[in-house]
Amino acid sequence: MSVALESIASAVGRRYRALRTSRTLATFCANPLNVAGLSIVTAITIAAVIGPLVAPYDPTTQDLANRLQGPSLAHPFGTDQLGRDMLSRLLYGARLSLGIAVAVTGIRLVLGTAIGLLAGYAGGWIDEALMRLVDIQLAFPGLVLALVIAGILGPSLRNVMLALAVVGWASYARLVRGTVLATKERDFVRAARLMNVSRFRIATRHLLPNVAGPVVVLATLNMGTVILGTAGLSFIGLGAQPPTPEWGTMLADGRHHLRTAWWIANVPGVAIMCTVLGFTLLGDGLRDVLDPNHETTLEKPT
Amino acid sequence: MDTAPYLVHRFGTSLVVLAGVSVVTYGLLFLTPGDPAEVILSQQLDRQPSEAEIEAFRAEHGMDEPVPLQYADWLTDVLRGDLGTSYYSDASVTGLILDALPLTLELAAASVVVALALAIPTGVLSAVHRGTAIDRASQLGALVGVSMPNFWLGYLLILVFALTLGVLPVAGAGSYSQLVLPAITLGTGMAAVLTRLVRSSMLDVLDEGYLDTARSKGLRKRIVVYKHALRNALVPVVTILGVQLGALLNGAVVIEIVFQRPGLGMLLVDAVFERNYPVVQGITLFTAVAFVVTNLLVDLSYRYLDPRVELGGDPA
Amino acid sequence: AETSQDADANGSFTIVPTSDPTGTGDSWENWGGMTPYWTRVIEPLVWGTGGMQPQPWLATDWTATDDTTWVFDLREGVTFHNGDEMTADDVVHSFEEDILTERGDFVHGWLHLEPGSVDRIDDYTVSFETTEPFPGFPGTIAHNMIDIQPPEADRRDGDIIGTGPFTLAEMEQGQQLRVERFEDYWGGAPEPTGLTFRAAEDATTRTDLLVAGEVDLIYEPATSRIDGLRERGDVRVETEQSSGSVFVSINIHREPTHDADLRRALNYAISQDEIVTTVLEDIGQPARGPLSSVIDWAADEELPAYERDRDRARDLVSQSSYDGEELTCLVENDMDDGRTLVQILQEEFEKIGVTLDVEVLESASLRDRTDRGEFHLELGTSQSNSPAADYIMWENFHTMGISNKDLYEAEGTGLHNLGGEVDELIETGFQSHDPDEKREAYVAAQREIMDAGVVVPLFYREYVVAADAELEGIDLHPIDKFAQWGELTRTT
Amino acid sequence: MTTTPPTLEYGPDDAATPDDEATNLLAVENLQVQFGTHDGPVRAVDGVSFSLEPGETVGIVGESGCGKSVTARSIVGLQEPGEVVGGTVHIDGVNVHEASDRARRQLRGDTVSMVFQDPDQTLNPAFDVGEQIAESLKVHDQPERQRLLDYLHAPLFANRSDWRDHRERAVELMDQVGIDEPADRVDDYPHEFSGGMRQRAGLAIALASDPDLLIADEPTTALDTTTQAQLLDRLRRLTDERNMATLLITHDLGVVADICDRVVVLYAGQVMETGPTDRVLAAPHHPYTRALLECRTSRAARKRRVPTIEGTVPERLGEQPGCPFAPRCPAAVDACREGEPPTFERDDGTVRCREGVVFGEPDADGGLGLEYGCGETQCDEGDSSTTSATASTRSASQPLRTDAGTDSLVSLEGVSKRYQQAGGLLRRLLGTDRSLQAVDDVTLEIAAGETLGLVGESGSGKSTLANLVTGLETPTSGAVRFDGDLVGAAGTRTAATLHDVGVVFQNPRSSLNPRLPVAQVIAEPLHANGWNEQRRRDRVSELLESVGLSERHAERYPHELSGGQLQRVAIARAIALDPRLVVLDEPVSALDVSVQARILNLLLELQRDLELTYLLISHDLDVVEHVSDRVVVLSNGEVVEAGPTERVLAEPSHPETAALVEAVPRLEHSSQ
Ligand SMILES: Nc1ncnc2c1ncn2[C@@H]1O[C@H](COP(=O)(O)OP(=O)(O)OP(=O)(O)O)[C@@H](O)[C@H]1O
Ligand SMILES: Nc1ncnc2c1ncn2[C@@H]1O[C@H](COP(=O)(O)OP(=O)(O)OP(=O)(O)O)[C@@H](O)[C@H]1O
Ligand SMILES: [Mg+2]
Ligand SMILES: [Mg+2]
Repeated sequence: MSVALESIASAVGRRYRALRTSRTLATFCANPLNVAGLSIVTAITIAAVIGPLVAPYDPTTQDLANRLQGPSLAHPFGTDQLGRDMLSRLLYGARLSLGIAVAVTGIRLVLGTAIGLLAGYAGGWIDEALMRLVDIQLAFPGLVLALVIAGILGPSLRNVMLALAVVGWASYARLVRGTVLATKERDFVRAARLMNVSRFRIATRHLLPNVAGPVVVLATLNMGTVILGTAGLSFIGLGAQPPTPEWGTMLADGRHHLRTAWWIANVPGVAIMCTVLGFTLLGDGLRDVLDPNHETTLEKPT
Repeated sequence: MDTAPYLVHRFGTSLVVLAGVSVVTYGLLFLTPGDPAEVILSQQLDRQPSEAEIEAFRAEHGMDEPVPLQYADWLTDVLRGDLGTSYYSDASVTGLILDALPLTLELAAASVVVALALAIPTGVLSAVHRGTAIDRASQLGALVGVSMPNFWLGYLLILVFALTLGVLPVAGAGSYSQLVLPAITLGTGMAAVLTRLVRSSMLDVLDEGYLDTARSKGLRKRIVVYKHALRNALVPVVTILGVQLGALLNGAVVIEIVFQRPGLGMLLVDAVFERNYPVVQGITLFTAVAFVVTNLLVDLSYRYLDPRVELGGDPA
Repeated sequence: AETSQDADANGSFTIVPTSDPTGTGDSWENWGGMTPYWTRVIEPLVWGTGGMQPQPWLATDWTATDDTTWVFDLREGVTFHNGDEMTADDVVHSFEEDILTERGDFVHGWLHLEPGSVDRIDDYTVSFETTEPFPGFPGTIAHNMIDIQPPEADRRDGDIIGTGPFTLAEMEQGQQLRVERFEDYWGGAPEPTGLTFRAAEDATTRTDLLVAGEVDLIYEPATSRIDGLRERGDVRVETEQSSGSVFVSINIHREPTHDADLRRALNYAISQDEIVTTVLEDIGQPARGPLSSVIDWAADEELPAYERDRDRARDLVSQSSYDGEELTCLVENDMDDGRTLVQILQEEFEKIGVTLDVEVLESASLRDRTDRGEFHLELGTSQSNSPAADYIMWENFHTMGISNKDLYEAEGTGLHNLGGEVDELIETGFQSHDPDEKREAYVAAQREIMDAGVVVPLFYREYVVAADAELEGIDLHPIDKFAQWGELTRTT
Repeated sequence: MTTTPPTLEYGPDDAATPDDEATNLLAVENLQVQFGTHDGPVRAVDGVSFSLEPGETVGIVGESGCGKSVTARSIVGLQEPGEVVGGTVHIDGVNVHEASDRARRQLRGDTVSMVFQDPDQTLNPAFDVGEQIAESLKVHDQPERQRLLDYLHAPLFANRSDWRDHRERAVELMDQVGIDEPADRVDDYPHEFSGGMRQRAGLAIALASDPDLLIADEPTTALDTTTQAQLLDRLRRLTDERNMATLLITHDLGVVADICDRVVVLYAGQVMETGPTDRVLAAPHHPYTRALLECRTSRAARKRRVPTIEGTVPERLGEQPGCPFAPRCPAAVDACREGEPPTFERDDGTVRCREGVVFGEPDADGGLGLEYGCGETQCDEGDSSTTSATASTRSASQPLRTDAGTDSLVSLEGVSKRYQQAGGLLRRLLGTDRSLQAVDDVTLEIAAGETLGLVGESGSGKSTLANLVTGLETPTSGAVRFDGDLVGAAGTRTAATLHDVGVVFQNPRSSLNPRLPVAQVIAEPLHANGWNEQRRRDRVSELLESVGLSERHAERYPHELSGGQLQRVAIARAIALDPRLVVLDEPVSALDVSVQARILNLLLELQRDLELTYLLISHDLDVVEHVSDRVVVLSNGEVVEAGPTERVLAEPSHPETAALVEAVPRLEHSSQ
């Protein structure tokens, strides 16, 4: 027990020291865009966590007498067509949008990584079969397939998440497999094989960590794509059901007021844009640090 | 490596993928909650069908056969170019797709032109001035493009160019002026991806030794950049263009709605909402096949672009 | 608006209706690449007056010779677009070959006609044998779909031959269609040389098209833009009360909405006035019942007024068997302002302690759900596209109406059907030739329906047409699709 | 930028008179180049001065990272991303860094050409070789008329006949640099060329402008010795024919000895010594030059400790007083560490060392009898000092190991390995299957305790053979036995048999998992064999000590270690389970001479202490000669010669061996 604790403590210490002493942080911070990305993502995450606590109003409470009010002290981002406070809706929406993005990305990542790892490591016909599966998934334009799936299952956030998750895992599988194949032939894996290291341990200890960098980068970039995908599906009418303050739905609803009450559409629009921008910048920054050889192939857009 | 066996291999795998695609497409029908026959029939009849009617319908459409057999029948028709008939009109799905296709193709082509015209100069400029304000600005610009939900961008463009400035039409299809805004909307999103790619691949290339060779010959900077560097940097860009076809189709769905262009995207959305399965299946299959074929062509064009590529290498 | 693109001196106009004039997709609206609505290319025998009464059109007169037989006299000297004269054969052909066969068998129930029941008596007289007494027959066939075409017309080829003031010139699927003036129109050649009908199903897009000067006239601009349009000097905004109304219909055979107290409570929760003056920007009239007050037997004044009274509503809720479960409310995704309205309902119901779960669905899944009766409330519009609005009562509230009969197994089943007395009243109203008797029966039925809170009426629709201020001669009709374009001109 | 140029007592500052510029084709004066990094500017070139006259061949030598390439690139104005912060470069009287873009292009097109280090990198993969040479010719002909569209061959804009003409001349040039059948190869793309041919194509591009000055940056390092010899020969002939001045950059003193008239020794961005090649190699004045010459394995007695220069080339960050070599210099005194060393101008060159003051003229034989080991106090790579320092004081004259045993540990019986060339089922069906005989019927034995050297040209099957011995590959036919037992595939073997073989790969960086700290890397085999935490920790400390690393290194990640240290980690891991055989696949070829020497010393020491048997692969005959008892020469997968090292290398009986031996450039040949 104490040994385990000790080893954890030493691992943490090592990581911390590595972070402090290595150039990683310096490299990351050298580009102001990376720092901007990190700041945006941090801000959004904070908003998602504490948003409901600090939101001035309930996001669904209507006030028809005060509908379509422009930004003011009482309503910094104005009110919508039902007199709801945009700021509060935005804050509640942050949790939702981020939650969807995390969940979808998480499913894609786990599924894709598992498949990619298996394909890359097992090789042979398993690899062949899994890669064809990947090709098949990639053959469908992501949003088109997601639209069909979500459309058939019926509009709801859960179905949107499901549809987006189903269409996005293959990029991970491909990336992981590619990295595994490249890593597998690296001398340190060959050395491990000669040292009687078990297959499982090779996979988890030597292959996975080397795959992690590119995967994290892809996942970070993916967060943005998922948010955009959700917005697109919401626009088509397959997103959140009212009165859920989901950003994409808010933006889609607000488009009718673009000329008369610009804030209803533009506030969630800017929020989506900043979030996607933040994640993309952060992803780029992480790529500089985690994946200096740019092993990450460009993700397929969804 | 010889081209012929590679081609055979590449075609072989493409066929496997297409077969898989067709299975998935056909399987979509079974995603629907409830019995497909009943759902279809109630759409057609506009009321709850009776058991007898459902039975009759099943028999008529071969739905009482085992699923693999149904699939085989469907596939046979598909291979003959017959994607079935719309549930709501007696129009053939193939005909509907072919009618809608030109508008979508037109949009896609125009968007690619917009995207390349924006992405190549910006990406090159950004890479050549790496780390400077120019670089940051164009990177940020590109990212803003890709970070905006494209329907929002579309409406903003309409607001500015059609309503405020009045220089371009609001919506519709047919004339070149009506193509401009949708192409810009769709093109900027893609341009953003391409700019980043051009930039990063230019950066990689700019570090290459052969550019020093070119410079040390006494070549002008312009020639070094636009002949020696860009040519190599474009290889990954072209690869991505194939993949971007998917992005174009994704974008087309939304943008056709925004700009009221009755292309494939709009057809698909309508069909999904109406549960017009033959049309949904037809379009899904068609886009997937188009995607596979395009990427096959892109792969083959590698050889021309990058003589190093040994066909058969995994272009993952 | 600025000068329209194709505004030539001769008077050609571009009009954007609410639905795609080329009728992509749905067979009901698609008639050879054109919808029969809006375009005035094809015409029915009967038309409707502004007061929703049948009006002679291609038929000049009609009489019921017995309970089930109708004899129609045809107008003489009506020329088809191909130059032939319209005779009884064309009417028989249109009904037998097109309307009763190709339009689908649901038409039989709607028109109360079976194939083989239309006969030529002489060149200008036709008889119809209805399956049961049907006094509403002339009003019912005053519908754009029940059109007369010669046998030569082949809609599959897009070869549409009608008798209307405009002939079809050009179609681009999903985009637009052009019609041209028909000089030999029986009612005299129309003013405009041509009309272009453009597709734009999104209200905001329609409004933008008008504001940008790309079109001359649009139906139903986006609600949020109407105020702005009114303020513009170059746009005229006209409103017209429509034959439609918007209400929430309640599934009265499902728990807990089977409880009338709960349904009444819902009625007491809503302020129709507030809805109309706020989110609807004063377009529409607060409703007391399910039928637009332009329909002559619609009971409005006679109905109980459920003024908003939250205390009373809460009392009723606690009296009822409702114990906090979520009620499902369905609404179709392309209903204008549907999402907004349903959220107001949600909020208002919340205030009386009733939770509403909203599902905005596409047409197909909505129908799927209603067919199965798997919902509590549905927000929707009921509108009559012909002067005979009887079927609104029948369809919605009679046990054998389309909405109810599939789910009807025994007393206490169905959807919105109170059954018993209400069924009888509807039947009486339906079969009555006497306007007073008919009105009395229908009013009684409506009162029962409202007493039992089967619906939560919201408002009687008004529709808005916005046009270039220079346009004159806009002739609107309670049935929006009945607008006439023959007198459209441009001043200056 | 804040750097003040060192005060020179004599020096090129005085030499930089206008009339000198007139006679000098190239005059580099006090050149300073810096790179901006996170830790501040790095002074990569720190006051370099030298000059070149027409027809002269000058070599620049120095350890890796000394600033050789940066100097060379700065001469042609390609110092980016570095920045020239001081000094001048004149070519033909033109100041390169102040000239306009146009003038600089003119210079590159006419006067100076450059051949770059890595042939894979030199040629643009997107254009055929002919195009690239022709382009160079075209620039030379019309340096001022460069239209993009013309160069892109845009239809209507390009001058076709002009191009045809240039291509014909390109073929001639290819012929001149020794590419066979140039007319057939002119349309080939670079990837269709072998490394040697690519390097020659690079030379053709450089020669196309008929330059007065050719700069060649390590033109041969990427080539095997035979190819290297051919290229050097060609270079020498061309320089003579064209009366071209050549600046040759290399870390290989043998190459310098081969073709250079004069040599410039660079260390940490500063010129340490210049002078005629013969004199500098025979009688080096500067301690650094002497150290460089000493640590060549060919100078040391077989199996004896090689003198080493401890420490590494310092990154020159900020102001550091004193001679940059002082921390590694055995002769350094306090003054060296504090003040700038003076530069002495001699008739035949310069020396930048205080030693001139102390010793005056060094002995002509260059041997000062000094020990270039690491002194306790001077060591830079301090942790490795303990063992190496004690080793070096202890050693030098006595052999490091006892004689080899005679019982065979590994035996290969008629072993062949055939590779199926890429392709799957489909290709096999199509009958386009091709296979490659990587190892062909090899029979050999490795006796316990001996070191078997495996040499051969690139691609001759050395690595494949090693993989067969370790079990990473299984033979297509024949049997590999270890201690009499058949060796199966790595996955199928028992832990016990896997223990007996340790492997050290060529590239230390790629053989260590970058995500694991050193201690865990070394503990990996122990873990795999179920050792517990405590035992593992003890063993790791023990191993670290035996390879000369300290506990401090245990927690570091591979990227925080130098190349030499990484290879020590790899060796520690290989011996973790007390193997009997260690397979060393090019264990030092990625390393600098001085580091190489240290690793070889370590290997010899370990062999003696642990009674190891080595299978050593190297393309460097000097290394093989130094450490192995017996040599096996492979050619196209076959053993063409085998025998005791001295005999095989001294009197090769097979032409292949002879060619290999012949091709090694040696100081001794020319200095004798
Ligand atoms: N792009 C760069 N960025 C930062 N520092 C650099 C860069 N290029 C070179 N340097 C620094 O300049 C110094 C000299 O490098 P240079 O390439 O000239 O060495 P070299 O003598 O040619 O070595 P090698 O034999 O390995 O080629 C190195 O210490 C390196 O740190
Ligand atoms: N996995 C493999 N598949 C196919 N061919 C291979 C494989 N590994 C090696 N070869 C081929 O076998 C031959 C011998 O390769 P090997 O790596 O043993 O050469 P080497 O002597 O070690 O060369 P070098 O000095 O360049 O390392 C080469 O022609 C190589 O292309
Ligand atoms: Mg170098
Ligand atoms: Mg090898």
